[in-house]
Amino acid sequence: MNFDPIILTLIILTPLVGAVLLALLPEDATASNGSKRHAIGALVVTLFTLLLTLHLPAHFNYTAAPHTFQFEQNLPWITNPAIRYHLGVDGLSMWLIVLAAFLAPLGVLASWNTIKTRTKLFFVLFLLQQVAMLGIFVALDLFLYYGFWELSLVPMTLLIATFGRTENRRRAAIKFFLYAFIPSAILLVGIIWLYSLTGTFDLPILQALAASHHIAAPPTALLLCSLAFLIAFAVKVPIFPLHGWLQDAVAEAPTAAVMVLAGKLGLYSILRFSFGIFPDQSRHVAPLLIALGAIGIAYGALIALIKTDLKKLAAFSTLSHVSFVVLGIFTFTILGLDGGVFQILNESLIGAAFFILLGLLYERYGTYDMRDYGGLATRHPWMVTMFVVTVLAAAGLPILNGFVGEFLILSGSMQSLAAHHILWTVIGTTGVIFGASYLLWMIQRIFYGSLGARPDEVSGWDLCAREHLELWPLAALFLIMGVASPLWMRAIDTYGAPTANAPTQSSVATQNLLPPPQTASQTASIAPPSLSSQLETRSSALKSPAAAPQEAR
Amino acid sequence: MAVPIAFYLILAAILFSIGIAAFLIKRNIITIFMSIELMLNAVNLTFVAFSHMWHQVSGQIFVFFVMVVAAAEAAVGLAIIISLFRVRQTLDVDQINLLKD
Amino acid sequence: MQIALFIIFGLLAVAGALNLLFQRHPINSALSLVVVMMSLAVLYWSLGAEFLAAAQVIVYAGAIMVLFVFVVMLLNAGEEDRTHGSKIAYIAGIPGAAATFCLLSFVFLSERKQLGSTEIGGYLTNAVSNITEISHTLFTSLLLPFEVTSILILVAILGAVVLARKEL
Amino acid sequence: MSTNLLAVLPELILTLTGVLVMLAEPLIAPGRTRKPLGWLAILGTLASALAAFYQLHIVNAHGPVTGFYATIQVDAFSIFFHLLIASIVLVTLLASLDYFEQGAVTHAGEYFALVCFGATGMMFMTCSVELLMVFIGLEISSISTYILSGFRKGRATASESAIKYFLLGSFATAFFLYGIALCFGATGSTSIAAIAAGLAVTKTPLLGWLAVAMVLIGLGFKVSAAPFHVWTPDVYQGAPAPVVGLMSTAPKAAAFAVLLRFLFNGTGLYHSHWILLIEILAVASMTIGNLGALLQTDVKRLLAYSSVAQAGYLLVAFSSTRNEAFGAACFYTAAYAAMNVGAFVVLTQLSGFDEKLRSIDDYTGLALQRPVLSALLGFFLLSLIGIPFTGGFFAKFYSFSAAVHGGHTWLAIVGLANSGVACFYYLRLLAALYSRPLAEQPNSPTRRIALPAAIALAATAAATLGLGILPNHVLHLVQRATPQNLPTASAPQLSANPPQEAWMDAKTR
Amino acid sequence: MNPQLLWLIPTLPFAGFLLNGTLGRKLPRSFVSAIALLFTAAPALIVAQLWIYMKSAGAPISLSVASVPWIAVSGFHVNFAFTVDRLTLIMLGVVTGVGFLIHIYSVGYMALEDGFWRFFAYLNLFMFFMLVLVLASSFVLLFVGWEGVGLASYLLIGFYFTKDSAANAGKKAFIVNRIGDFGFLLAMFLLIAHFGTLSFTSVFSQISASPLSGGILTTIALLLVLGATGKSAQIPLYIWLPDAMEGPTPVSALIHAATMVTAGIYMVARCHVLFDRAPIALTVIACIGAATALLAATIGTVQHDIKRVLAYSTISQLGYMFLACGVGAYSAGVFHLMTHAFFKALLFLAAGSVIHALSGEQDMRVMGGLRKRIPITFWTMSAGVFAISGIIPFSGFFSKDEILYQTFISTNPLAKLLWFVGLVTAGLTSFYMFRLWFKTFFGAPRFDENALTHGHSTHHLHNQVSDRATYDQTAASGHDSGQAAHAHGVHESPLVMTIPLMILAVLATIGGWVGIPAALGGHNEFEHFLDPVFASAAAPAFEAASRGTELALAVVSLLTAFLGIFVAWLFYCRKPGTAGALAKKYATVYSLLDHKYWVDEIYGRFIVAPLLAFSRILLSGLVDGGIVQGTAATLTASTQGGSWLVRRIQSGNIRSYAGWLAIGAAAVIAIVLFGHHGLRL
Repeated sequence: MNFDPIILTLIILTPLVGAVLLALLPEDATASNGSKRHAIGALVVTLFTLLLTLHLPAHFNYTAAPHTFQFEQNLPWITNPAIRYHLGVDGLSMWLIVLAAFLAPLGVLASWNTIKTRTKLFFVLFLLQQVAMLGIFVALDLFLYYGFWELSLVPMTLLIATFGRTENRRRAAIKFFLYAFIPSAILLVGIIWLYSLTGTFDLPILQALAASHHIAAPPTALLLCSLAFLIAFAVKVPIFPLHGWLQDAVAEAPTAAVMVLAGKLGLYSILRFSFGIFPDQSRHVAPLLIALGAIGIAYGALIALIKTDLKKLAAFSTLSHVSFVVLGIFTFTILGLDGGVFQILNESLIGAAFFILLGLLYERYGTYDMRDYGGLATRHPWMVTMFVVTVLAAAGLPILNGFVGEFLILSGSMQSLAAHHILWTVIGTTGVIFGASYLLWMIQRIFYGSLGARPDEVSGWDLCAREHLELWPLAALFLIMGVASPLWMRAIDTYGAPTANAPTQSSVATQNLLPPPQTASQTASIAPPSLSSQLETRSSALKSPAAAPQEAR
Repeated sequence: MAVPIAFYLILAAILFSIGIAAFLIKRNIITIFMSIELMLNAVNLTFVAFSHMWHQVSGQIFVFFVMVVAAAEAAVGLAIIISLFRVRQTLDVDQINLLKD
Repeated sequence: MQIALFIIFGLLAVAGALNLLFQRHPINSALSLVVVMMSLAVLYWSLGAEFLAAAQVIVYAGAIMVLFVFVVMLLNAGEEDRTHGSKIAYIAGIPGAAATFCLLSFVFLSERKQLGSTEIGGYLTNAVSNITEISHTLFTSLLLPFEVTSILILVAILGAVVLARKEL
Repeated sequence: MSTNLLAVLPELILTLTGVLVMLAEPLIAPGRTRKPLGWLAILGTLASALAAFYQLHIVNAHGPVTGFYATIQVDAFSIFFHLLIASIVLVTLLASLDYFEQGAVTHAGEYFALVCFGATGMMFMTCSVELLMVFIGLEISSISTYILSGFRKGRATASESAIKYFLLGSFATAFFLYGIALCFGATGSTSIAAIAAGLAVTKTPLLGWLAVAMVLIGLGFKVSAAPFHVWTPDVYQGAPAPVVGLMSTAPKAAAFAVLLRFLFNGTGLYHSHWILLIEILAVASMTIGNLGALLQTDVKRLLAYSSVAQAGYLLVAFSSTRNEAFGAACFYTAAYAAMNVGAFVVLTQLSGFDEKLRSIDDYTGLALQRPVLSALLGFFLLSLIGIPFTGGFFAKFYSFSAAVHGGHTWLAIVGLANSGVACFYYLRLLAALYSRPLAEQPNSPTRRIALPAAIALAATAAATLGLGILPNHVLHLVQRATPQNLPTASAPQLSANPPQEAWMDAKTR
Repeated sequence: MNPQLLWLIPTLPFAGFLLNGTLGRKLPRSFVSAIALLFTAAPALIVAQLWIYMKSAGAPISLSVASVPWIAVSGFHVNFAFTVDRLTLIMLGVVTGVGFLIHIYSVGYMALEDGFWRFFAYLNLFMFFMLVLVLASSFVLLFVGWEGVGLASYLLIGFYFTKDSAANAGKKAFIVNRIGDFGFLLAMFLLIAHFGTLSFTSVFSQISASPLSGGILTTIALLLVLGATGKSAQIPLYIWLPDAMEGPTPVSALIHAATMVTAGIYMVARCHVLFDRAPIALTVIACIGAATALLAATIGTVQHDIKRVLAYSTISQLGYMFLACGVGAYSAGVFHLMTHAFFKALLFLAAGSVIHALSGEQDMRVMGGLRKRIPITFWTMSAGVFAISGIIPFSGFFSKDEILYQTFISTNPLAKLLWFVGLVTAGLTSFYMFRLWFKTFFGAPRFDENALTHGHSTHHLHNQVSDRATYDQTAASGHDSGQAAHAHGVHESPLVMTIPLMILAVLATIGGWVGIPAALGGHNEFEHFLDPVFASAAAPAFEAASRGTELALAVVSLLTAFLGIFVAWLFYCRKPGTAGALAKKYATVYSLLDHKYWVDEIYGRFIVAPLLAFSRILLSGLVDGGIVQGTAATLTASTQGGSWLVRRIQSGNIRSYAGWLAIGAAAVIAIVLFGHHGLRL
């Protein structure tokens, strides 16, 4: 049986149905240490979702024409406005879907013991968050996408508000929500405006229209609209200096929630929608974003250097890492884009491992203050191993995954010299130094030296089987993705190569210095012919839905 | 000598404005209610004036309905006032401020 | 004659209104309002609305105002205190009222020409009498409002009973 | 063009129901339950809704009809509002069946009768094309709500709520009347179609402008648009919760219906005059409503301010072209009714007749004790925020897209920024529901939700969700509902050409 | 031999790492050491076979193996591809040979340590990365090894992680190296941007083919130099190496003397095509090398810790190699690299043996007279001391002399100055090495025999042992740094340690004979062996020089070395008080040297502290606290202010409400009358 057309629907529906079923499952009142039945249920659901998502890489067509989508499902939903139930996957989103589905069981495991009360509420919200996230990755209708986008805010806000760590949680939740909601309100205006202009929410059509400059609007208006999109996404990423919510939200959110808090949703949206619908405008603002990305890298790392609270450190470390992606994708080079997308995967995995480990520490010792720790390495040899592996991956050690991403991003950044100043690449690269500094310092303060104050009072245990189960897949992936990146890159490249600017060999001195690398012609030749033909079919398809609202007015 | 319609209208406007002012200034709820009646009367005068101007009787009928409505309102309003007085033992509007921010 | 009526009863109405405003005892205010209504009745008559003039006296002055006076008596309302519960009423309200008046007058004065003037008895010269026409309209084209008003009165009665009933 | 009882069938049925209930009330001995009367009222309302459906059937077949010498016009628009009002009343009745049992109100039957009468008034408002009829309908609905808001008589707050509503309401009614008078002065008629025709040829346009302003003031009060919203928080706070649910939606819906007809069908010619006013009212309502709610701790007041803001969002829709404005506004009213009534039904269930739960603190941790109700309240709050897949989202969406289409993008941006502020306070309540309780003992007695209330909740939740997932069905109805002026017998034929909607042509160009 | 087996060379140690890393904790020590040795010996054997294979091929060849894609995006590919040429071969020999010996030594030295398995796992990991570095066929693969050895170094320096100083030293090493890597990375990015590839052959052929030598090449070269200064502990990034002595002594021998720290030199030699086209960068290298050599040597003269003396000597010797590369004498640099690997590994291992004998004592002030007590160590170490001091015929003489000679005849304008610095350094080197020799092995014993019997010593060890004893239940022995629990008095090390010493002593003695210069009757085979690698059109020229000059220079340097020995003998054997007196007399100078020119403090005060302050005050405080959070706070506050205002309206008074209605009504009327046409946007 061919699952291809419905697989995406199944992927979204599975956690949704799971959430509903869990909601109907009564809390186990007899269990003393919190009921496990919801955790087990959530684990089963998430594992099944993961299984379903694996269908995608297994059947992905690597030779499909650029800018096309696979596993598409395109059904009419609402006629006015013309909203379609349009799902699809391409090289950009495929691994992100698998990633999201992969992190979910880990999140369930990470919450196994830490969520003691209201387990039902927690796992239901967790699964809803999962639905929203997967929905964002597969939605190809702007409106549908926006629905999932907004939907993703709610479970997260409730998770923070209900399961936050300190008394500050409500404030943090509201801050998170406002930061995310207000810009996405502007995003909605942008979407509506675009709709009023083109009469369609369909991303492929909009993409084709944009590529052929068929969106008839004054350039300034288009730029403003693109900024409305970009700002909404930038806050979610977050891009410096829009990261005001991150610190509090990371500090409060439970491990499973914080794992999916920052990064991939916003970055994916930038890649998919900002770049897709506003290719020219995105390139126009790229120098600014490159600068912000580079500053964000150094800024996050430098502040992480002085933080003693582990969660705050993690927050700024996250800022630094997502800034790498920002820097990469806005170079509009193949290297930068591919590396950026790859780095989204890395950042999520590394962040997940990092937050799981922090959660383990907190579970044992009840504090996130580094000054309370010290000398734990003798007590938790496995934990320190995992910590060091994670930190090394985060610091971009070669043969671990972080390196591949960062390396490509910075190379891409250097390649796109024409777009910006070399200074930004240099500043971005300093992140390599500062990143290693704060991470190693953190390791030292927690694990090395003599026993700290907390470990003296509380005795902890090394990783248990469940915790091993959480961390080993991640550690293994760090290594596999570090040495076998083409497995992932192959799909990503089908997105990155056509999206990038044709390599201009913009560099300062090389025009006369060298013959162009033999690959330049290869990449340049991918995009044009197929695009134009595609455009024709799109525009003919466009006639009917676009015409209706015009007449209605 | 013919009086311009505008004069009637202005007279109505004066009465209407005095009605507003009375609503604002009076403290006794019943008096305030009376000032509303004054405003309604001003409107009625306007209706009649226009009715005269347009040679249309419907304006006058409107006034008739306003009277009926005013009577109904008066019944209900005074009932409300009575029930309020029973609870609060005052008719001073400045003291009716339990509900506020 | 029209102008004389207008001036005399117009001034009387304004005076009554102002008296309502300045009297501190509700009974006095009520009586001032009766003066206003009576004056208006005359003005209605001068504008050719005899039926309304009569109704004004009977319904308004006779019924409604009596109800008012009755309630004033019932609740034994005395002179009102000069409490200072609201500054806004003076700061915003009175200028608002004044501005409303100015704007209304501005409109009426600027449209004075188009509005025309009264013709004494102009309306009365119509073939059908005022009352006939009113009743005709009332039972044909405005039948529904007339009928629906009964619901209104029903509601009012019901409401008055509900609210004024003692037991709860 | 004569008396056509069919045209007023829903109103007729409701009136009769009200009269029946009123008559039956004294027959039941004091102290006995009044639930049968409630059921009677519910049945009546249902019948009225069915009658509206029947009308829809006729209208579908034969097109819009007028009745009673063109004082009323039955078209998809009025039927839409009839159905809406009937549904609101139905839900309110269902929710308040048990409400008065708790409070030992002996004459609850009068409550049911008043609700029926009020609904009749509102229905008349929506189908009237004659301002006199509108006025009468408005008065019926107003007077019943004045009484209903003071229904818990023993309480100081109840009477205060009633008197405030009554005095200020009458004050605003005077303005509304003045507006009608000026309309009459400008055109010589009080029929909407005739006004439209008359304004085209009037020699005194200033009177027409003034009339628009005065009518807007009066209706602005009814829909509680800032700055005419001042009564809203106080009245909502003092009134019984189910009544608030009713009066924050049904009369508003009716008033918006009148506003739509009056502005677009009656004074469409003066679009350029009232559009700025509408924009200012919209912005003021959104901003003031949201700001007022921001630091509010009393839940009912919070929802009151929120309803002010919602009125603002709804007014945003008015800034567009006629068809879009009608569609968006109607949809908004429906969605708003579903979620707001739902929220108040939950409040009714949670806090009971005594309304012990007042401040947000009282709601803290309620999710543990009343999980279902909390979840529903959370859902309605999310809809009020405008989270996708809820009715509130599409309501805002249509409203703002209408503004964008009408060329008022800035209004949409202001609106959306406002809805950002708004989520702060909705979320505060939502977060409170789901945080740890402040005290150990339950703050809400755990009662089983009675069947009628459960039906009411299910209906509102389903409606909110349905409008969020499949808005099309309502939208279809709404889109056909844009009423046109039908030629009327009494309209003075002052001009050969009917009023051209010139402003609209200018827009579509 | 099948060249495809090349990939086995690095992967075998990696397998060893994985085995020991995952299972080692559960395995007995014999298994652990067996695994480690086996997986180190095997690559050594393969290298030997490879050597034979390439030798037998006659003509100079280079091998490369088919590759596995590592990074593949459109237009840019990096493969796991290895390549071998003669330079690689030498490095392979050194790394696997010396590495294997040190592994053997470690089995004895670390026998009683707790983290025995961990140590060998790390050591194998290091071997893996070092071999990747050497075998790499592209910059980025080289960088993999480059970073990887840094990681291994970090882990091994921090081996005694419960000791704060060790943890600190590890972190410092990694971060300072990262600063260097920063340069390396930027260089690579520039290479990609300009050449589109990072493969050595492709980049170098493009450079060779291009007629220009531009600023961009100089920039790339200088950035690479920054990388090299980090890894090879040169000014300004040498500061980590002395601290790295916190690690176990075999680690110092293998990583921080013989192999890893020479990676910078290897890299410069590997990229000579690039550097040849960037003469400015070469000059910078030469100057850095000379300056580092001198600076480190001066510091080395006053150190008391035996391992620190050796550390500074390492820095100094690495400076020599840099100098050699800087003047274009790559083969001389590599030659010294090789001999240095022999004798410095020997010196460290011997020093380890001394420390072992003294149960962990490292301070030379409490040594002395050990000559008789640990004869094997003494004799083998003597070979190393002579070699490093450049006494003929020990290996160091040939390589060092070659460097000095090449420098002297270089066409670099600074050549003579550089040569002179090198010469002075040579004198200083023989001085401080013989100072070490005399203080350790001659004179009267200054240690306390009783203290040693407890297995404890002075210094930090005491704290550390007691610390660990409190919570380390598995601690069979509370001993570190190689001192054994059975150490009752000073004793010679076991055979497993002395045999590697002896082998290395032989190598340190005769290792230089492969490069006897023509002036001394040799053929300088070493240089010829490497000629095919370093043949380059753009290589810096050398002045034509006669054999006489070469001979004379050799004599001069030899004399300098003897002068150093003489002074050392004078100070520490003849009149042991002289040094102390001099130190008192020139207290300022002594203090400067003793505090290593205050470089650490300067870095701390002027770079690290300002950076942290910048981060704390400006970034965290002002930008994050002030602007980012402040904007949100201001918005919130203004909204709340608005909320307060709106609620003020709601006074509860009906008259006020009516007031609002009235003014609102007036406003509405005014707007309708005067405000035509709504606002548009």
